[in-house]
Amino acid sequence: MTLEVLYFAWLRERVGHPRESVATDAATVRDLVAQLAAQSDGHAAALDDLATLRCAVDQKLVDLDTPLAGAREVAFFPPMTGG
Amino acid sequence: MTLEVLYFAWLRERVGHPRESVATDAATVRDLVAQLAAQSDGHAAALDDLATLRCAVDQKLVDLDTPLAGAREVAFFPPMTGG
Amino acid sequence: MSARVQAEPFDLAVELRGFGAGAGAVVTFTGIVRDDSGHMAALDIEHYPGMTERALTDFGAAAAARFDLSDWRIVHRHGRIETGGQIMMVATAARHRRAAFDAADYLMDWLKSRAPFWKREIAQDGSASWVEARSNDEDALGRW
Amino acid sequence: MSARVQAEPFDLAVELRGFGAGAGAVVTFTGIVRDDSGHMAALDIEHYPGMTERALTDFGAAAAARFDLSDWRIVHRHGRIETGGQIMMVATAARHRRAAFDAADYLMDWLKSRAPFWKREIAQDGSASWVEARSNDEDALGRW
Repeated sequence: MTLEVLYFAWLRERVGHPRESVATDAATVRDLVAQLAAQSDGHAAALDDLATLRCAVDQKLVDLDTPLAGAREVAFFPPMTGG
Repeated sequence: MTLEVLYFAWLRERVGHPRESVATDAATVRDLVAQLAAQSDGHAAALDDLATLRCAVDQKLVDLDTPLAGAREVAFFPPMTGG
Repeated sequence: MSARVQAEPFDLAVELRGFGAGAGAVVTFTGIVRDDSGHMAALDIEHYPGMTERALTDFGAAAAARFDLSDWRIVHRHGRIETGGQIMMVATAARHRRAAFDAADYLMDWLKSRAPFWKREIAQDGSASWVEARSNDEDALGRW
Repeated sequence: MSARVQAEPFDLAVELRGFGAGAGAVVTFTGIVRDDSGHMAALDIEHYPGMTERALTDFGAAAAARFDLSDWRIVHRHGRIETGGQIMMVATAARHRRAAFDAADYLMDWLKSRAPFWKREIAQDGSASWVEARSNDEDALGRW
């Protein structure tokens, strides 16, 4: 499948761009993270710390073990600081 | 001494007027209440329930055992319902 | 940092003009005349002129000290207020959210049972009855 | 009952026009850019268009159900906001004071750590640094 992958805040800065289309067979978000981290040093730096990594699948917050079946858009970002 | 005594809300209605000057030798608020309650049926009805009676001496909330020495203005009223 | 008692309506926007400059958090509470029975026309609020202003100013100063407020304001109306009309407001400004929220809550608890106001409900047929104090308003002060 | 994300400033008075008709209690919270260091010029707030609106609407609906709100509003800005400028506001309307206070507090806890906004502090010398999430923001959700 092909996913639209988005990055925000300092993850975006480390990756170097805000979005990319990714062809993947990843079963879960965690699998996708591993695939992306191997793509470049910037990706590796962005996705380094799984404890603070936050993720949304199709604009809903999920944890790393969420299956990707049927997903179209996956976003990665640091802990949120709104309000 | 002569005190200015004020009544509010339904105490005022029962007494029949909002204020009066009272000559008294009462040592405490409680003594004053006893003197006032003997003044008329309206006063008695107004000052009947000591548990719900609220009092201010010189515009500060006090309890019934507060001494009246030096006081000028004493107010009686039911529990407050502001806000 | 001010408290006012007035018969006139107030405008929250005007009260907040320039309010809390330099703060990080501003909380406001506005109390509105609510018709629970379906038969109420208005509230009539009696107060103790002189003592009221003093009490509100004391509450504000106590809240400012306790919660390190950079600003506070209390406006409370008296007299007749129709259903839907504003009764009172408090505004608090602090560096942080928690302090602003807690200070507003604290002021409301004090206003409810220590400020010399007495509400009377005026029904649509013109009959009037004094609002009874609720024991949990008194209990609420124990929180602080 | 609405949530908005916008770059433009908002006006609390305009947001509250007609807000909470029929309620007894209205609480507002306004967050303001605060310069703690003495060197900050502005905040720059990034967000996740699409998801942000959805998240805020979900929070509002959850608060309305949980606290029986008669009205609620959330406005959150993104982009550059100078020191002293307003970041966001929530307003809640309920029959009773406790519900209006708690709902505003609840919405703020959710906004702080579950809405996709990221703040960057812009210093007076032009340097920028991302604001770190505080662990107690996360812990705060455990209250509800």
